[in-house]
Amino acid sequence: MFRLSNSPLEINNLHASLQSETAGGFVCFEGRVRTLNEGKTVTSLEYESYGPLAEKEGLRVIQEAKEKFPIIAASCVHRIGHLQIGDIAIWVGVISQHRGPSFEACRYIIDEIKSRLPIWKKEHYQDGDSGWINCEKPNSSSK
Amino acid sequence: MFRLSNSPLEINNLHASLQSETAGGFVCFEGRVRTLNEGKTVTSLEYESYGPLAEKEGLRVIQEAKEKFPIIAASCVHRIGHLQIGDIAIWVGVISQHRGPSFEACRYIIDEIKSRLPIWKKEHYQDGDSGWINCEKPNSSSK
Amino acid sequence: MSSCGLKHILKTMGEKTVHIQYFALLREQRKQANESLHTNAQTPAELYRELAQKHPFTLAQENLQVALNEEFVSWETSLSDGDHLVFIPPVAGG
Amino acid sequence: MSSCGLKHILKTMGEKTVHIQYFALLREQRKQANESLHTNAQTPAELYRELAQKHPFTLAQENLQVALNEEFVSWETSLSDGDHLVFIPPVAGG
Repeated sequence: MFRLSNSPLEINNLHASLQSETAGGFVCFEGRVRTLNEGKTVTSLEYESYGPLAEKEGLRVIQEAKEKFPIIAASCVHRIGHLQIGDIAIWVGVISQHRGPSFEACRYIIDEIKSRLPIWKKEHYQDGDSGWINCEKPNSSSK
Repeated sequence: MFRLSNSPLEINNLHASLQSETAGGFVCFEGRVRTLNEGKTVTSLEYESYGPLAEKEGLRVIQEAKEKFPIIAASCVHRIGHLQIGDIAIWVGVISQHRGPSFEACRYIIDEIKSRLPIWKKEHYQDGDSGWINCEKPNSSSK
Repeated sequence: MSSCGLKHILKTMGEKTVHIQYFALLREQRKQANESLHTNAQTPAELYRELAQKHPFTLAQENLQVALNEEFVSWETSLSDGDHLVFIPPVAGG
Repeated sequence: MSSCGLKHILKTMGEKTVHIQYFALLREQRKQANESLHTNAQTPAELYRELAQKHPFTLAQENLQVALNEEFVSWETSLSDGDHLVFIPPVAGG
């Protein structure tokens, strides 16, 4: 399961959805908004996405994880909208019979989702500045 | 933080205890009691521990993880006593600035705890049999 | 000549209508989230060059990806009338 | 001779009192969780050999670890009067 969410992630429901009598291991990853990024103090941030393609690509990543690793199930929800420090931006959970595949699949999913899904992050800084991550550094002409 | 617990693990409290404004990643592992182990149907199990040494060694593992990986904090609680299918036997949680060290430290902690702490597991099977894991297979004279 | 007839002739000449959606930095630089336009561009690469001449886009094509009708495609894919395009700035999910 | 005097002589001869705690399979095979006993064993290795002759232990020493006064130690550590020992069967936490 993969989806985008405009409201705070309901971690307890996500956790409860990954149950199986044959699961001996559960691994989850939470990406949280942190106050410091590359030396600047972040006050809040916005995630924007191209929804239809992000959801297709997210499902493809989950499907790939199931093919690559012997896992029972995997879920991921990515938050969209305006987030504050400490808010959960992404949640990935995996269950498997043994623990190794859950760790490997969880890491695979977060790595692929970060690099492949059409989702963008704008950070707002304490000094009043703001910027789209990865978009403004490569050619700094825009700032 | 490391401790042993005779009562069901309070996952929400454990999760809430790992908060930091500088944490961008949280990884947790849950070991759960599964119904099948090496082809036998498990109905329940018991964990027994040599408490004082298990707690010292558990704390050492957490400390090692903090020295080996750039993490902010790590916690682990191991359940002791009689557990049913689906119950959580162990919970490990780690927070760090970036996600890599949380994954690596979480995996390190669970691997070391499983192999080093004086904790023993007795499985009860559907066929009425039972056995101490790792104790009766090496020299099968006992069964 | 009816407008239908004109549309037919324009299409024969290679002109088509495409729908573009803008996100993140491109949306801010274009100052709008979407537009439909007539173009003679044969490929997304040609279309982006055309747009970059009219708008203050700072991202070079090699820093972008392109999606056509909700799927990632190559920059040299042929455009058709009615296509839906998204130029995808460097992503930063998670 | 008072019992204190006897204890002194026995200690001089190498005898000591040690406290042993049993867990898991060893506890079941010993049919008790702990005991205190007098022994001339100089090391945990000697003590385990002594015990294995009296009780139906199925685990060989090489499958065990030993803890002395709440710390893992080598099998050749010297035992002292009053030591607390635990023979640690193969572990299976997590």
